[in-house]
Amino acid sequence: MSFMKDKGLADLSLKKEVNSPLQKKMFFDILRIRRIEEEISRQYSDQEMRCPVHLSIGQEAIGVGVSANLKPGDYVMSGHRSHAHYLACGGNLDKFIAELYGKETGCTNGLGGSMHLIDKSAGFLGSVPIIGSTISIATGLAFETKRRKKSNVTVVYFGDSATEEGVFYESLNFAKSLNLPILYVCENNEMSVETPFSKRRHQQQKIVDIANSFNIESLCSDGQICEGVYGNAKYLIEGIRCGEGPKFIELMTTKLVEHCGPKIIGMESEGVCDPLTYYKEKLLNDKIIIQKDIDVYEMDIQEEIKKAFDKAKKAKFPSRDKLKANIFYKGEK
Amino acid sequence: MSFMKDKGLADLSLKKEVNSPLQKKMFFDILRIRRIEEEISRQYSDQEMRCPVHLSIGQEAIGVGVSANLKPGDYVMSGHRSHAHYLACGGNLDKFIAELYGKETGCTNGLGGSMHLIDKSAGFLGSVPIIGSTISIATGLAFETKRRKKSNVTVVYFGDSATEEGVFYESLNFAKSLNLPILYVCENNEMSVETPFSKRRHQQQKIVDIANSFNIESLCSDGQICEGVYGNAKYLIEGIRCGEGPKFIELMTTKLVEHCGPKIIGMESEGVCDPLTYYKEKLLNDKIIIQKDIDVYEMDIQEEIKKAFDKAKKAKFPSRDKLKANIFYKGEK
Amino acid sequence: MNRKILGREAVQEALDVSLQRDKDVILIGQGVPDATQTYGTTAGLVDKYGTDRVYEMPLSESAMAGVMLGASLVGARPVMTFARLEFFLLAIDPIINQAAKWCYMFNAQTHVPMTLRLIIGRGWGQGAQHSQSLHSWFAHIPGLKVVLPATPYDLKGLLIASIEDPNPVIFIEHRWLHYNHGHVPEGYYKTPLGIPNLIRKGDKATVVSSGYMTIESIKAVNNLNKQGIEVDLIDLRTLSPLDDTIILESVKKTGNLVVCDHASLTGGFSSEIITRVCEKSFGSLKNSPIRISLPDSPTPTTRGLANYFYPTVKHIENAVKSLLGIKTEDPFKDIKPTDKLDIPDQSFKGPF
Amino acid sequence: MNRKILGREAVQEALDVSLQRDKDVILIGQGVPDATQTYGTTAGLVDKYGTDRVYEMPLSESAMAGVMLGASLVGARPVMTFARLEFFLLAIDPIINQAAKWCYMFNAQTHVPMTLRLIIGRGWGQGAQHSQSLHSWFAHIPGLKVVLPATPYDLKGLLIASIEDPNPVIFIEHRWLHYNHGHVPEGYYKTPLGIPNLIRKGDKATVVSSGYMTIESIKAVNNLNKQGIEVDLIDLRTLSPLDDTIILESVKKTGNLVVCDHASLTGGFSSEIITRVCEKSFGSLKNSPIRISLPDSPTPTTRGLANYFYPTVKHIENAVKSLLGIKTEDPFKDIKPTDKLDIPDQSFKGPF
Ligand SMILES: Cc1ncc(C[n+]2csc(CCOP(=O)(O)OP(=O)(O)O)c2C)c(N)n1
Ligand SMILES: Cc1ncc(C[n+]2csc(CCOP(=O)(O)OP(=O)(O)O)c2C)c(N)n1
Ligand SMILES: [Mg+2]
Ligand SMILES: [Mg+2]
Repeated sequence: MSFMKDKGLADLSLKKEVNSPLQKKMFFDILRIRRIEEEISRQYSDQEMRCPVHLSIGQEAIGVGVSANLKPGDYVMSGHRSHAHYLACGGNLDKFIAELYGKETGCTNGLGGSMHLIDKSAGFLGSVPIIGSTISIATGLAFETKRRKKSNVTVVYFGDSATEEGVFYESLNFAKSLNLPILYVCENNEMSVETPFSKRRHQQQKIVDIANSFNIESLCSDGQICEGVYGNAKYLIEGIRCGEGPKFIELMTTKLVEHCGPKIIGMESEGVCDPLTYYKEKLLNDKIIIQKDIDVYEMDIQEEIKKAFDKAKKAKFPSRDKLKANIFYKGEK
Repeated sequence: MSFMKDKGLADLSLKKEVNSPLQKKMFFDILRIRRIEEEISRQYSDQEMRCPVHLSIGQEAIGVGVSANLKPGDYVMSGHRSHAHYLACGGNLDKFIAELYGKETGCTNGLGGSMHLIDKSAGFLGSVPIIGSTISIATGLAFETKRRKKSNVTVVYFGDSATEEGVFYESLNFAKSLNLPILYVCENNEMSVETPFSKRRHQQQKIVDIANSFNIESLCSDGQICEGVYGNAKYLIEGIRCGEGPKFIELMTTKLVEHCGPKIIGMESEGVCDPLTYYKEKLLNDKIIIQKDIDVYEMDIQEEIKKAFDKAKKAKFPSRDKLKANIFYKGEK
Repeated sequence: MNRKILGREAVQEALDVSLQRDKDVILIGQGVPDATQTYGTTAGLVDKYGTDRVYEMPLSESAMAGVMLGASLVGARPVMTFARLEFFLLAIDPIINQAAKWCYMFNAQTHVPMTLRLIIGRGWGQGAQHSQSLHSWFAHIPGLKVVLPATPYDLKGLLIASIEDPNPVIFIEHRWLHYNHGHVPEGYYKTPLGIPNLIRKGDKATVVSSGYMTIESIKAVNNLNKQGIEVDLIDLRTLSPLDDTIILESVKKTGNLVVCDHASLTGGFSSEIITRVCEKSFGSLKNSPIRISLPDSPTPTTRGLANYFYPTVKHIENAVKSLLGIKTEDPFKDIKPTDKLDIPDQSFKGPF
Repeated sequence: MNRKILGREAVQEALDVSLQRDKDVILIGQGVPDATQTYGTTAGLVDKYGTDRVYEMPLSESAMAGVMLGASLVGARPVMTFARLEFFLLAIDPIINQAAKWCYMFNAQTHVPMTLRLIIGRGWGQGAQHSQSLHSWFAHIPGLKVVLPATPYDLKGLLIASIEDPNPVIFIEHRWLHYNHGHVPEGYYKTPLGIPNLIRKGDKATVVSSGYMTIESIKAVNNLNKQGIEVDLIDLRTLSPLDDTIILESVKKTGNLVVCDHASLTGGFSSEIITRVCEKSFGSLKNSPIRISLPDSPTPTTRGLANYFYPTVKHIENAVKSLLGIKTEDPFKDIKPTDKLDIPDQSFKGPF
């Protein structure tokens, strides 16, 4: 069921400890992101969220497990499939939903859409859909924090296809040469749109090995087991905070949705691990949570989601003068 | 004296056999290239070769050792420092010198200059000065030969700095995924203009390790010992001819000239191995050649060089109508 | 004989015919052989011609453009597809520094017969990074041919001609053209590169247009005709090469010039057209020429703003009328932010 | 008070002053801190400001432009140098797709104060890949400012203003300007972005020029003055933003327009200038406008051809004269292929 075990990859996480408040928090975060995206999927056919959406369903454990290690002041960036990353690090829900509707209350006031999220107060400094672009940009965040002798860490998420872009290697090289405080997180769902990994790389190549060859400490592990993600990320991020320079993690995952659009693909396919079901069963089994807690939380989430959608639908489109308002920045330094 | 020994790198070449005709040929090729470039260096101050020149002095053993394995129909490409590669694979001398003088008899009729050499009859399909560009272009030659089920091999030369360009990694990935018949030759002189290798990469990174992590068989060895280069290249090229796909070799070398321009830097610096002196002493010691052979050959070369320069100087500049003659190709398919 | 098909089908036929006629033609691009079939434009081709003619490629735009350049030097005739023009911007070095110059630099000892299909996005929240129109960039580069088809007929005819051309050709394919119906002959034919097409005739004004704007211009001109205003509508078809004779002659006749271009105003190709008219046919203009273009702004994502970003048929009509001294209103007047103008066709339901 | 220094020294002073005044300013580029000092323009700066202000970088133009974009989002004010514009073409994605759009896409929640110095090569066999002038590309991109200094005074003043600007600025530095002497005040001053400079006054014609062509135009106008022909010479200084008022007024006065641009003819920025004059001040032109530019050809390497590739002072003189009905000869008439016109100055002896 777990990629890691299937592929015999090391699981450092087993050595890490999680406590029950953290376990609950992570579980609820996954659940919340799942329910939010399910609602997007449901409402998308109304044709009012008129922008491409790349849902994170199936991959939520990664953003949640990584984010549980972040502190205020840390930075996050992502790419086209960024909903879970944005929400997991605390990105505002109302602004997110409004953004999908293109409203002035959206996180970029409608200018960006699903593929251009930002919430500076949560440290989420931006996502853009050109594959690979934020890898170098995030490396720049780390460059500047190091230059300013600040202690914050930068996390950048990207898919497996981004590792085919030259900018990935260029960034690894530069980050290592200056020992920048950045964690590169590759979500390897072994798919790029409709093209399986095997058609884009020789079968014996492993992304993690290549990253390792840059002398960057690199792990590959299961992205569906949230605590494993948490533990591995903790290990790496602690190292980064200690000044050990850049780290890389490849997380094997499965997207349970079509590449772009609202369609959810069955969770029951053979061999597929749904991070939500898995974690729920584990925590119930281990008696960390009880079903009632979940039921209460589900209701809270539904309420929160309903409000967010209602507000988004009621909100206005940006006023027409916004069309040319911010082509150039006019603020003072 | 040899990088390889200093660095404890494996020397497969010791297992390869060279015979004396080949040894003589390779020595004479190095000598010839050296004398040609010395003449360029000498005459450059006349200010008639009005183009940048990146001399290969100190690095000649590489092109010569590799080229000794090439057959008619094989392809070669290179970058800004390509004189030795062009000459070693049989590029026409007269056309080369005329090109430096910008004359219509030059190998590109003066349109290109030192950084744009070509001699299709020798299989040398082009060099250009944008770092890294020919890595992907040469990969395309290999792509097409494989697609046509031809058996020829492509060799592409580039410097250590080119391995910092993303296109290098992108090309390795693609070449491996289709198992293309190409040998990537990195001449690592540990310098990029004035910037030492250590300022551009973390000290623990090795180019050869990174190439290896793409599951491309890769060697690192001494580029100053021509027979070693020959042997390693032979091993790799034979593998390629057998359909084993792309291979990579990093050859440690020293440029005994300034980055760009005519200045030759002393051969006597400590720890520097001049591939010409080294090979000459070895072949004299091993009684493969005698001094008289060398003297005769030196005279022949001087004669050849003198003629080439004389012809180049006497030749005309391209006629003015050439300015716009070939912006587009007009030939039939 | 008047077979009508969709733009996307016309592209597919051009590729099919080219693959059929010349075994050196190969296709490559992300998604080209997959189930999405590049919006249907490559439907069935991998099955028909096999995986050594029709290739998927990794997300390595720069290397892959270089690889195709290399392949083209030794016999291949690659047709590369970029699902968005923006992705091609990762491959500028191999095309602008290299492909455009190899024939010249090496004095025609070598040449680069490759075609680059760059698809321009519009609507449904494409936003700033999936909708740029940079044909004026490419027309500024000596050694590149630049083709902007408009009608289904030319999508097919110009694509075949581009593939047959022995030079690097930038073939700009506006996504909305895929949804457009029109007459397309079966089998092989070519639309020669470099010759604009006089689509409608009239003596009141000259409307010069290209690519998707030609589709809008046709509607505008039809509307004008209904109001008794007859104009010349000239579809450029290619920006480079460009024989401007027909434009100069038309302006001599009409004295009025409107140039429509689906690109940012400043530095757009319309100014090249206007300048050529001034240089070569000075005095023929009776009024200031008018440029219709996108604003000098990145593309907003929300339809609330995109509705006011793209010029409409009304803009073109109004431009002609204003040259004729007829009063006009704000062309955006009747457009509401909520209007669903961000789709090419009712069949389009997202998500990309 | 009339201190004269070289262009390269003016650039160095601008960088020095900027580093001094604002600790967020950082420099980066291949060779910026090394012994070559980017042709002297960064002389002494790494010693003065240290290695955490002045950086070398690997041959990773794309990533490094992205890195600097990222750094600029969180406080840095990077000045990146590309020793040739062509090397910047590997970094088109981070600047065109990204930097130019971040302020807009994120609705001014974030912005990108970075300056990109792109150096254009010419002469001594630079050839097709070390000499391209693509400022019209950048002026076509909303969200970028585009600066083309000409005089040493503006090399300094415009560079300081570019670095202080909170937006991405493309600063195009023609290599030959480094060799040019001129008046440059000490210390801090700015040349505001967007305002063209009226360099010479006259009523016979309007010569609009930018960057290195302004240096040639000054010589041409001086020659014309000696022949009793007085013209307005307007140096654009920036292409974007651009306040064209002064151009429109001048053409109203002179009725004659020559636009000089150091770039390929087709799709060059001169056509934007001519078009604006036609649009905004129709009827003010008495004669066809004239564009002086490089031919639509890659740059040949040999001086035997390069001598006929670059327009000369004579071209500009002749253009003005022809507008005034004065007969002129082929401006290349006296130029021989063997002439050594491929250096900016006698001090230049190669090799790059
Ligand atoms: C440079 C670039 N090329 C192509 C695309 C088109 N595209 C969008 S998403 C995608 C696949 C991404 O796959 P991956 O990075 O593995 O992420 P996933 O969708 O699997 O999460 C592609 C090819 C793009 N956005 N950017
Ligand atoms: C893309 C690009 N960036 C920068 C340059 C400028 N440049 C020319 S040669 C060179 C250094 C090359 O070093 P290397 O590849 O190691 O070759 P070497 O000169 O040492 O033989 C640089 C930076 C270039 N030509 N192309
Ligand atoms: Mg994927
Ligand atoms: Mg080197």
